[in-house]
Amino acid sequence: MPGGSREQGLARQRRDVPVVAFRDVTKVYDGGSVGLEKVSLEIGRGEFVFLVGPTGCGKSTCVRLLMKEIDADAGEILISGHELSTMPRKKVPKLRRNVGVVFQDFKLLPNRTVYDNVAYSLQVIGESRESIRRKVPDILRLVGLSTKLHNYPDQLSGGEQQRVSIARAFVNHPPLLIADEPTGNLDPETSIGIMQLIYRINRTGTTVVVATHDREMVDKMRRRVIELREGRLMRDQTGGMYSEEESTVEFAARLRKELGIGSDAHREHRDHASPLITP
Amino acid sequence: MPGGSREQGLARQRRDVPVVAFRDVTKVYDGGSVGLEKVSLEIGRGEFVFLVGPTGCGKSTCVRLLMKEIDADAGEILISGHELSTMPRKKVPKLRRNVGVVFQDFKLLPNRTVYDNVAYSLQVIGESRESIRRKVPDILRLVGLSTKLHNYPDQLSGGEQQRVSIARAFVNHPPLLIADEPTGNLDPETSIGIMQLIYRINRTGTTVVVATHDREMVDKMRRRVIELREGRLMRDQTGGMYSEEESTVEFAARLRKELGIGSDAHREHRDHASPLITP
Amino acid sequence: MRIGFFLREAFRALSRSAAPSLAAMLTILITALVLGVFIPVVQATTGTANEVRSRVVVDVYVKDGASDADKAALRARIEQLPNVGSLQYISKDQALAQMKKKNAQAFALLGSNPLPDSFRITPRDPGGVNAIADSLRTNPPAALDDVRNRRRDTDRILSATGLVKLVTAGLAALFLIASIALVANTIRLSIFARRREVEVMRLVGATNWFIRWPFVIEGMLVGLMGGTLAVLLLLIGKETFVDPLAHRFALLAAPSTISFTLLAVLLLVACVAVSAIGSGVTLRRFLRV
Amino acid sequence: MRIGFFLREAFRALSRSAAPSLAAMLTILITALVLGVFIPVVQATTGTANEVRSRVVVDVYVKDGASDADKAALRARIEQLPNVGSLQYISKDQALAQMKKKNAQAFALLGSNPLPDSFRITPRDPGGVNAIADSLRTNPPAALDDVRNRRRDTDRILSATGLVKLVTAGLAALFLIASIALVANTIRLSIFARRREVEVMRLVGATNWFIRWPFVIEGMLVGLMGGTLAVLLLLIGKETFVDPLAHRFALLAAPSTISFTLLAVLLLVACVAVSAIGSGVTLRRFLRV
Ligand SMILES: Nc1ncnc2c1ncn2[C@@H]1O[C@H](COP(=O)(O)OP(=O)(O)OP(=O)(O)O)[C@@H](O)[C@H]1O
Ligand SMILES: Nc1ncnc2c1ncn2[C@@H]1O[C@H](COP(=O)(O)OP(=O)(O)OP(=O)(O)O)[C@@H](O)[C@H]1O
Ligand SMILES: [Mg+2]
Ligand SMILES: [Mg+2]
Repeated sequence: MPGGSREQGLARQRRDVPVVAFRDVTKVYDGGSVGLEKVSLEIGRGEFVFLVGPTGCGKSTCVRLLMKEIDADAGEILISGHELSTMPRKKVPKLRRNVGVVFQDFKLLPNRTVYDNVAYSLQVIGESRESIRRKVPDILRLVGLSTKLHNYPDQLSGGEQQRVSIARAFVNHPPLLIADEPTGNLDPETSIGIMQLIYRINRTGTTVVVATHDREMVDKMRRRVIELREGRLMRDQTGGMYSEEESTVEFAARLRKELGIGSDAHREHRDHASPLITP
Repeated sequence: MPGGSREQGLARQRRDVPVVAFRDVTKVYDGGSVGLEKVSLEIGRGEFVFLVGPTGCGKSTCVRLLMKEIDADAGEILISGHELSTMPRKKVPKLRRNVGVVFQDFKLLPNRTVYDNVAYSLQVIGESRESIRRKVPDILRLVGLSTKLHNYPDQLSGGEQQRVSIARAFVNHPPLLIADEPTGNLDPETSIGIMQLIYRINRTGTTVVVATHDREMVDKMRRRVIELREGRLMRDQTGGMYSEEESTVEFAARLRKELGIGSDAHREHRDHASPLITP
Repeated sequence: MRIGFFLREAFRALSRSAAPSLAAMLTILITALVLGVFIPVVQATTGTANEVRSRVVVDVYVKDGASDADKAALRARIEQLPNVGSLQYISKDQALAQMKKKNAQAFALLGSNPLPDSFRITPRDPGGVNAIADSLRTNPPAALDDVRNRRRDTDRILSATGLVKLVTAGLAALFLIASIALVANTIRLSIFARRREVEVMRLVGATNWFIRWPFVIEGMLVGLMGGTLAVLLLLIGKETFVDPLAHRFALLAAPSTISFTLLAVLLLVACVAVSAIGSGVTLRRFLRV
Repeated sequence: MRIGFFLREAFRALSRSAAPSLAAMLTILITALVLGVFIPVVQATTGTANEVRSRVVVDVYVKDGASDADKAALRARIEQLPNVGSLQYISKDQALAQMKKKNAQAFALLGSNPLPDSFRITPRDPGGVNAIADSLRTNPPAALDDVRNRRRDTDRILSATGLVKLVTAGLAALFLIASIALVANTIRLSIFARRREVEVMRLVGATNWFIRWPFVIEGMLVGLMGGTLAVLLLLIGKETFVDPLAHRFALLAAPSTISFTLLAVLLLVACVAVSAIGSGVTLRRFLRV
């Protein structure tokens, strides 16, 4: 299948169809744990949404439902107007190719190098070898892993594994990008780099959902925030105070300033150290 | 082996022998990645130490070396005066029982429930069934998992798995506790609860090493900070500004105040939300 | 391009997750080896049993002094019978010559020839030998003196060879089924060891066949390697043990067995097929994510 | 308390990681079944071959009109020979009676008895039968007329039964080794599928034996279950197929085979032992964390 037709698959939809729509979605796991309870929400094309909430509130459940990894017990989930519960098994791979996911537990293929893990995402959509050879090193350079191309996942640090997972989700430019705790194992400087990358991707028109605990990042990014608590939707607020036209460089600079982190590693080291040296 | 003799194993050492001592430790992985390079440091009995640094700087390598999961290429590592490189293979289990570790990737046993995962730590040291039945629910209540006793790891959220790993490391009260990114998957409120727990454990005399990216937490805790960068020791500073006699309640209150988080979940929700409502 | 990709994937799996593939290969190697030894043995045994059965005969003694017309009638009657394979006329002189050869001493002093002329019937199906005798005994032709089918000996031969054939056929069936089950079982387990990988592939958007092809190709490679090794070992065994022994046991009529080439080809095809199909089918269970 | 813990652990593993254990059990079941069928067949075959070999004899004919002293000397000479199992004297009258029974027609008209007295030697080791004949032929005693060991027949019998014994022994050895290898291989793979678990246990401070015992006990349970199922299937097969057939083939001298109880016990012990030892040994590789 040629690379172009994928994007069209969703783009063909009417402009005003939300990319993601939950209608009274309920998911109760075997054993009675509540994953989600009557959650309704809509995410429009090109939006940047944070999904927050305490641990165990149902963020990853949302992600798994969107991937059709699990099915909802009640309610409807629509992706670009397609009902997931009635979607035939055969169409699921196509859905998943259109949704890039950074998994909370990375889900890397243990028998493949960093390079091959990322390349796999392109191979499943039938990308040509040349295009893979061009794109993969690019994205790995972006997440700062160009020196670890030929390492296997068990030869990487936690943060490096997380960045491989991020690269894999980004590499085929899916129209919907979901990141489950994408910076949980990253230091602040790298986190900002990753958020900058996600922001840039969002600015190219990709819809982005980020589930996170990084309260500070959420506050500073000033984007729409959806808060869950014990499976229920508690809050759905649009920050509204950011200029839509902020460039990625401006964005990163503002974040760095607001989080008090220097723009290069060395400065950051000193800045980071300071609060402990002088009270 | 009775429960008491374990602690004595380390306690028998002279008081002034550091619990952990690195002497010019170098670890280069196959493939040339530098894990640690000529790192020397000492951690005394009862200390509370943060291990910080950007992703891939060697924090987990330190943890793995301390567990003798891997061996150093050069230099000496001593735990309570025992050289690890010359330690016979047969004594390794005893070492590991005396070092509680929260692994960055949790390392739970997939075929055991939460309860059994934690109980295993006590079973290996030959604890009696009654004592296990008493201690395990206790510690699981402390980390907030009393309702998930009989879930298997793959039926838990990321944060819940992390807390099981924490409970398992704590449950047998090891004289040395190492936590590798123990709050990476936890929301701020739960993180504070966990740090409070670690602080409490530290106050009972346990030496604690916490590897983390949570810069804010590190700043606010005002404890000794060891910073690594590309495998080299960059900084080894004692905060020095905290009162040694701060109680755990005072400690938690201060943390909450400084991090701007309410002490109960509901308040936290409002506080957390405010920056987005009113600029 | 796709096939190249699948092949590369299969080789990667072979070299990286070597332990499960190796285990599958070992199982294939062993079962192919056992079958490769067993198949010729079964054939030889069955062949020998059949050869022994073909020695079962019915002797029809002709009345002393029967007319040529009566003899011809007897012959015609015999030839009419169903299940008559071949018919041989043995004159009394021939019979005596045979007897003398078998037991010179006993017949050395004999003045006259006490033996009658006879017909020797070799039945087409040895199992029906008694029926031939019985049918001649009821309503006997004029020239017929006696029918001898050595019922006790015949029954024992038929019984013994029948048992041998039954047991070898049973064993062969059991081994064949057991081999397939063992190989399938090991392949199942070797794929089970990699089920997480398959689940992740599904989550990244791979279609079932995109995941399956490399596994099937890997299965074929594993089968091919296991089978080839087995054939090589069989060849070595044949050259070093069987061929010298065959010389030693040259006195025996060697029943014809399958040619080594055919056996090798059969084994290889079976190994590759079972292994590939096993891989493809087993995967189904883990593709339902 | 420890043993209780280990047992509980083993049962937990059996019920939670059922797939690998089940695969191991299936392999044990199948190989035990095949062995359980094959062992009695091997025994019966070898028994039959031995029985046939025991029919190999040497006939020593006594010169007509030899004196009693000479006969006694001949007997003494024979009894001195090594490898003489039993010795039977057959007078010329007994010989004729036997012949008449075998071939009434040929001997019916005989006036005088042309047969000599003879000794029939049954050798202890049938393989040495030609040596007996040769040793009597060189430097023959006075009463000796002729030595007959039907060299051609004897050679063929010895050759055939020797081949049969060799082949069955070879097959039995091959199957035994193959069975053990197959079971060990599957157990290896089934533990491989759980190596991460073992590594974590090591990291939490479990000693090697603390980890190993539950696996060994699980191996024993798996072996016991697989073996028991195999024995049950064998019993069913025996009752429904072999016993009715035995009736049908009753004409044959059934060579004595191992009693079913002994076979069952042997199989069970082997299954449990191989499985438990296999588990324990395989673990070693994953205990080096
Ligand atoms: N497979 C499962 N079986 C049973 N319960 C489950 C399963 N998966 C998740 N749960 C429960 O559902 C609830 C929501 O889980 P979920 O993974 O969505 O949380 P989360 O918001 O991602 O938390 P975290 O921030 O810790 O990752 C939790 O209480 C969890 O225990
Ligand atoms: N088994 C291995 N083989 C080769 N290189 C390795 C291996 N394990 C770790 N490394 C490399 O060693 C370096 C240090 O890794 P380590 O896991 O100690 O980092 P870390 O400080 O824990 O990082 P993070 O915060 O991301 O977890 C990294 O560059 C990593 O790629
Ligand atoms: Mg989650
Ligand atoms: Mg780490």
